Amino acid sequence: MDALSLLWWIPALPFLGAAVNGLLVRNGQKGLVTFVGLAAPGASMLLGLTAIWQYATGLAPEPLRQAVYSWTVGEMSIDVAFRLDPLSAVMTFVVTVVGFLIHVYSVGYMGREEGYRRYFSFLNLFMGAMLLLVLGSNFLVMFVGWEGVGLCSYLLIGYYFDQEFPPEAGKKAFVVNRIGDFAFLVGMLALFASFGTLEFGEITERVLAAPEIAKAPYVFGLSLAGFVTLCLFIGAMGKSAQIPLYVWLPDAMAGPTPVSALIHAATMVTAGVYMVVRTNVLYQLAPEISLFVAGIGAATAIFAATIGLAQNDIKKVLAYSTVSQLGYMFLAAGVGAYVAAIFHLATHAFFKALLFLGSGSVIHAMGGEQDMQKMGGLRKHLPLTYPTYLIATLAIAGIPPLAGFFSKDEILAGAFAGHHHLIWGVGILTAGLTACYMFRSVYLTFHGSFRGSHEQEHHLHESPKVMTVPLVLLALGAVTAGWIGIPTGLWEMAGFADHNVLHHFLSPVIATLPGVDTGHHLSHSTELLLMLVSVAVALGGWLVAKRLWGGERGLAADRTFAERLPFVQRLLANKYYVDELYDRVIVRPLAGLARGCWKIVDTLLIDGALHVGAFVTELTGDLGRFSTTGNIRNYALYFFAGVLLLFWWMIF
Amino acid sequence: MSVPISWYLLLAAALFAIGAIGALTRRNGIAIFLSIELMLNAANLTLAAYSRLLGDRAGQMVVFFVLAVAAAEAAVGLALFIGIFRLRRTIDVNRINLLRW
Amino acid sequence: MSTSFLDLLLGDTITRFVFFPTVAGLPLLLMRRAPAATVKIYALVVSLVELALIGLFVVGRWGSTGALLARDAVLPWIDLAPLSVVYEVGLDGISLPLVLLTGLLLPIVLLGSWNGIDKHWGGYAFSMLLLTTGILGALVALDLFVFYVFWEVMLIPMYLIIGIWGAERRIYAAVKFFLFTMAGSLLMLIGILWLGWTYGRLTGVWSFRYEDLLRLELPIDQQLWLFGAFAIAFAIKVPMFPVHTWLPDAHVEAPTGGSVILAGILLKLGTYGFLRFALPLFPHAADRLTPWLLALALVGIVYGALVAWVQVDMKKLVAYSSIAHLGFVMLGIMACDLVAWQGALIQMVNHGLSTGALFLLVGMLYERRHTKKFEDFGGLAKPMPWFATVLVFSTLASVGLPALNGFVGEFMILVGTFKAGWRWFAALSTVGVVLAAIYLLKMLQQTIWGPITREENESVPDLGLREALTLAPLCVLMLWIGVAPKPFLEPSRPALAALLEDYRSRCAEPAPDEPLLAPARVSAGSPTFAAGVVDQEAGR
Amino acid sequence: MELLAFVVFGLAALVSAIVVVAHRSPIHSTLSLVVTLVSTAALFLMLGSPFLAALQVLLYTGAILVLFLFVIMLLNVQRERTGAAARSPFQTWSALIAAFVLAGAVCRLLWDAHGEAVLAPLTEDFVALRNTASLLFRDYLLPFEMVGLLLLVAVVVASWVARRGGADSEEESR
Amino acid sequence: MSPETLAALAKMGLWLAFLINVAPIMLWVERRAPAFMQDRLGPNRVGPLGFFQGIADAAKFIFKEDIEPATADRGLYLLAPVLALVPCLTTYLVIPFGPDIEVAGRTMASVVIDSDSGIFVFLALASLGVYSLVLAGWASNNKWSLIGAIRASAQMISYELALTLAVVAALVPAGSLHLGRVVDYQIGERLFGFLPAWGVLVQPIGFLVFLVAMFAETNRLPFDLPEAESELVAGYHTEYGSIRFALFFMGEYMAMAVLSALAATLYFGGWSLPGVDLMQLPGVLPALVGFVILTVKVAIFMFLFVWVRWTFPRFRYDQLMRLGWKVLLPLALANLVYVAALAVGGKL
Repeated sequence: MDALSLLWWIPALPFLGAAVNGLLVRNGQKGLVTFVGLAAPGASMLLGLTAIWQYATGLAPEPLRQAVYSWTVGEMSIDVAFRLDPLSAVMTFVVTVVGFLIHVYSVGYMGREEGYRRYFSFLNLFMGAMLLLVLGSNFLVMFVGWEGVGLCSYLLIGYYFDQEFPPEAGKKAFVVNRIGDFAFLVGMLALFASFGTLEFGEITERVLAAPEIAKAPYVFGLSLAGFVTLCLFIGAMGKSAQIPLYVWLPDAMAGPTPVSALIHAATMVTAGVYMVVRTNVLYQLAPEISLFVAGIGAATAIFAATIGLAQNDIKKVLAYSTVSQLGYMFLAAGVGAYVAAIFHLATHAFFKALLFLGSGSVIHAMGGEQDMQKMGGLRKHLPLTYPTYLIATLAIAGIPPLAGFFSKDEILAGAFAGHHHLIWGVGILTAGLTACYMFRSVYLTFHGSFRGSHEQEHHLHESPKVMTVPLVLLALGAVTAGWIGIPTGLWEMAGFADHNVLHHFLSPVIATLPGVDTGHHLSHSTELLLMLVSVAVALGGWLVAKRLWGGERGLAADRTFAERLPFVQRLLANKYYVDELYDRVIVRPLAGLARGCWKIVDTLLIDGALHVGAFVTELTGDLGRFSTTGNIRNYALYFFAGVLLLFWWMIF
Repeated sequence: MSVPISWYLLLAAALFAIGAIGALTRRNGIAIFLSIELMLNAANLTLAAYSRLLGDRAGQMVVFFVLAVAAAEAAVGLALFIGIFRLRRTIDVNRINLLRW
Repeated sequence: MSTSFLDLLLGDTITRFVFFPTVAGLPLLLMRRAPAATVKIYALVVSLVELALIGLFVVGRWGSTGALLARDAVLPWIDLAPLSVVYEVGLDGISLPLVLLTGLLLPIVLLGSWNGIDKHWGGYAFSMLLLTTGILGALVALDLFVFYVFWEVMLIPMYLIIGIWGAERRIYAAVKFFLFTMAGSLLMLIGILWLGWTYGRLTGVWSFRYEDLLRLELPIDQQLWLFGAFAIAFAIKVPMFPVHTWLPDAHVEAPTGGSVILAGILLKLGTYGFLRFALPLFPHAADRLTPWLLALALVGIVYGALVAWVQVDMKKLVAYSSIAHLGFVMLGIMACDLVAWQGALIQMVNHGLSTGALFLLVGMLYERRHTKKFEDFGGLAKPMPWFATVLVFSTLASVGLPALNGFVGEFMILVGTFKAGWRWFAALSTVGVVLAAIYLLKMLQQTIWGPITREENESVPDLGLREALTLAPLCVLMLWIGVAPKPFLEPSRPALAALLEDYRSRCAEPAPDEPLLAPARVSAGSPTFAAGVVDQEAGR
Repeated sequence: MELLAFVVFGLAALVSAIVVVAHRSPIHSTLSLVVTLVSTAALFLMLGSPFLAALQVLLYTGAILVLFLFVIMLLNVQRERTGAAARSPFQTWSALIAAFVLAGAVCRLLWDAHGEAVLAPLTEDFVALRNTASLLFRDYLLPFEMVGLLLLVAVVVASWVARRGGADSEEESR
Repeated sequence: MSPETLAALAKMGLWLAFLINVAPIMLWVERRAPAFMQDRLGPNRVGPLGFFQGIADAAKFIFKEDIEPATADRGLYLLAPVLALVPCLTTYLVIPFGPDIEVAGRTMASVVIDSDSGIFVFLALASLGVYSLVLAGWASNNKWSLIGAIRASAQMISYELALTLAVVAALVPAGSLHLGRVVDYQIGERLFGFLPAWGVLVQPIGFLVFLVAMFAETNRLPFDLPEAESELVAGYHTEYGSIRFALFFMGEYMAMAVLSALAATLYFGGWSLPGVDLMQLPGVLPALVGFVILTVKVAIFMFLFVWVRWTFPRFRYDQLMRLGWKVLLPLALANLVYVAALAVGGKL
């Protein structure tokens, strides 16, 4: 099978599945729905894995581009084309594998839902759009996927549409994403206007051939590359939930938990990182924007981590953790550690998906309860969920040799190597916080004694196989995913050949520009030291968490904290009041402006002017009306006077 | 003794003025109508006189048509008065100001 | 052998499909006592035949010639020397998409009005058919006088449709619509007469033919005045920012079918007018005023979106969204770039499809619930899943979601505008994209999502077969254009390219001090109706 | 002789015209108008137009004014009321002034134009009814027919307007 | 006095002598004839066969007390009876009563006004007849009178149309408005070679219309709605008595006589008799004999009036109007068309 020529089927299959489930299958046919809903992404996954294998083993030209058809004509000729290169291969791998597992998990998790068919239709649609995003050969196809995943996110967050909040959250997600998309669009426009193409390959080639074009001043004192990357990064901010556009992601937890796992943790939200890496050649030409990216990433990472510390909703904790980890990835991309960013993206996909699915399992067991204050001691009841969740927590906390350790360490090393010490500092602090709040969730959920109602306790049970098997598989991933990127330094110190597979695999997509310093050259000792520091911090975080929440302590620490520092606690629990701030500063003034436009400009000024005109006309008519006395004799007199005038005029 | 033509014309002008006064001052609809007939008649007289003066019977033709039109006008006008009277029980034009602003 | 109008009417011509609806619709006026079903079916059959006529005509000539698809034989109409008005119609790549859209929407509108119109169905259908004639005529007119006549013909049936079959404040809305449009079109009439007169002064014979008038080279001040006259007429129709207030009222009061036609096609006549007449006839003035018109378009985009956001009436929201969308079209047209023009043209069609579908959906909801206020809805996705699906689909198309039609137009317009050097306008107008999401999602939020707050909404029936049939072609087209717009863009490209080339070359030369008559240029004299194309004689 | 006739009929016409306008009773006004018209008919006769004279009597006095009388009696129109409310001095005075101005101006003009000019004697040709007839039915045939049509229309309209009952009149009376 | 004036006076004298006597004679006839019809005696005391009854009645009228209603419009009240005589004392002027005669070397027409517009004048003056009725009814200030007056005016205007149209048709064969020419035509022409071309033979429909309209114009039964005694007491002359009533009375009979004369002139050869050539007679005799012949014809008509009066019942008002507008007028028009067609076709 030549999977490479079937490249376009990878995104097409899930679309097909979505269409079949959405339009042809009827609600009652649950088996059929399950079959279609799993077969489509499954086939897509098999196809994708085959293609990646064939590509990686050198069976394909590199990078591979497959044009399906021409989208538009004339001066703006854009193809609907797909591209398989190391970057998209990694992404495809992550998306299809994690995606398929979550599909399987969903069969169990969503089994009793009324909108089962709708759910799978949307989920397949998401898979298609996400694959379109990662496989697209140009910005346009990418943008189609970009918006497509946004749409699916909207639809899936609002899956429980008959409640007040979920659709509202979906709307918020879509709108906030749109704000980013607007910048993305402008960036695309600028690119197209400058290069006449939107193909990644061509743009990279041209920039490499003539970097001065990209460096030429454009607007606002920014170079072209600066402007474009800024715009694109704003787009990424929206999609990947960075400050200041992160606000939608916590709300997005209103969707079903598998959706949170797939879309709002593993795949979609990382699209921004993917895009930044995809356009790394431009970022490299715009160091000031790169620094900005790193700064935003770092700020988001620590900011979200602090919030995560004070959340009681298990999914909210994970959501802020996601935001924080995404910040990490941008931090990496900003400091030029693109491979590290992708590395972390991949590992994060596994352990974060696992965390979410685990929390889903918990919620499933709790009968829909998400508040950790009502949990505790669940490890007895959930024998499979607990270890997997724990593994994921260890992974995210950066405990070696789990996946998170390697990727996180590479990021911190990259930051340190780029002499961004402040950023490194923030990163390391965040790592500690991450370990802390993640273990807090573990302790609150699985340890101690149960704090919920008796009824809930009575119903506690482990999830069915269809849910636990994906958990196990993902746990496997969370453990091993990091091993593909064991740092070169470690290999060398151990005296082995460099087996940093990921690094080698991805290096073709990381442009090397003359005159741009990409030297992440740390001495092995420094590298090792940094590793130890980060492990120490992670362990520290764990210990703190254990001291505060471990064992039977339960919520005591939270209460103490709230008593001691009520202000800080409120601030964190209310997420620094950012939503309220946006509401007051942006939404309400804008709505006021809109209402003003409507009531004042439209109704009062324009229509008012109109009505004044009409009134003047009417008034004139009204005044003139009094000449029509209805009395014939008056008319006769007017007539006669007219005759006299005429007479006068004719004679004299 | 022959009569100067201007006498006829002056007589017609006088009749016309009288008719005009009547048409403008009377309140009774029918009286107004009568005054209008008077004015028409005055015009007829002028036409006939000029016809005579110019030796051209075209003027007489016009008088003929004026008469015919006057007949039509009287028919329609009186019918209107009957209609208005049915409606308002009066033909005092001061009180049939149906089209009053 | 000279061709008569009757020959044109009966032959395989443009004239035939322009006049067929009205002629075939005349019996509707006589069917006062006929059963309602008979009247409806007859009207529907007429509209389908009309669609077939247009389709066959276009298919028969598809791609056969470069720029011009077809042109009917020219007939003398008013011949009072030195005044000479000819009846001349032709179809090219610019008018083609809109003609097809008109043909498509007509049966949809009639089908969509099946139960919504409860009085004088025959009269309603006839108004629609007459309106169709007006629209098609204005789209294919190649003589400005003929154009003006058709332009006015559009006005009256629409006035009646709003005024007779509208909602509570229909008279106000109808009069407002009428006065606005009339005010503009009178200015245009003066402009047309001036052009004809100037032509007469230069050659001795008045002419209103498009080809002839394109040869006029006017001094800049005259151009500015005339462009102003045309631009105001068209801007009111579009409608552009300060003269848009008739639109929400008209839409809110108009019956569903009226809204669909109004938004779907009527508004496009304004943008079409800019593209076809205002720009090519007065290139220097257009060039000079471009920034201002772009600014107005931009204001329209943002303003329409903002105001749409705070509406409490579903239909009014869609109406204001039209202002924003048409703002994009205007942006593309004034950008004077081929991509932008292509985008503008396809965006006209897109807007016709998606907004048409939205109005139909609002109408269906109104038929069921007799209200259009958001506060009366909520949670409708539960009782009406298919309705919700189509509504979401149409809304997303309207939002400009990629892979649906709205994106194609918006993207091309933005690219063209940016490329043509109007970066800030392009960049700022993307704000409209954001706002579109805000207000349209608000609409979804308040109608189909959320818990059901009113008891009546618990058991609202879902879409019926007829309604599904009405919406299906629109949805199919929305997806098709979004996924593969190329076949829809291709036919109009040569025409637009020729028009643009002519426009640019004329702008490059300075405007003369006195009116001049340029020699008839082979390619530029009539850019879209290039020489070498044989008149399509009435088929006999 | 002619002068005498003119003075007699002219005075009769004038005096009766004044009565027409001045008398409060419409019946008397109408009857005065009969006198005026008959006098004018006599003047027509003197102006060499027996045809017009006969027509004037036949049509005007014989038909039109009888119609007036009929209507006056049918509606039982009484004398005009004289009350302060009914008076409108402005209308009256302006009418009087306007009429006098008009009459004065016209008289002045006519006098200036014709003065004491005396007519040529009547010719047989001018008076002959046959010539009048041929003029009417040849040169003026079309207007003649049009007037016929007008009268027909007038009759139809009049009978429609004055008819009793109809749906419209009920509507109006509401 | 000029000879013309003298001749005119003579002719008028002849007519007046006739007309003055019509009323008393008819007074007698109106009593004797119905009596005969009803097989009773009637007045038979005053003179032979009661022949002087008319004179007695006349005397009675003259000497009766003159009563005026207190609320009457006095001027008009007095004027009305006088006006009643005006049409009949003027219209006869245009009716010819004989051929042109030679007197003292002058040719003289046997008609008082020898005008081209003869019939025109007749119609014009006859149309004034309605005024007396209307004024009488109005001036009496009595509702019976008023209603009578209203009826009279409507009726007379309505029937005048039919009458005039019939007259116009009757004039067509002669091609002249001059009644003398009409008579000349009836003498000179022959129908089918032997019948006199009398109007009644040429256009019987026209005559019928004329006859009916004549009855209506004179307010005679069956069209005496203005004075319908069973409904309106005595209609427009309810308030009139003595000499004033006599004037109405006379006016009515004189009008009958004059209209009869016109009917005879238009439809029955006027003063002529078939086969009798009056021109053979010397001097003024042709005129006198012609007058006698005319008188005889008038007398026959007058008897017809009486005959009809006692034969037919009265019409209802709406029937009257319907007859006038929907029957007579179309008939008259049809007749006119028919005659015109004949004339155009050269058959006359």
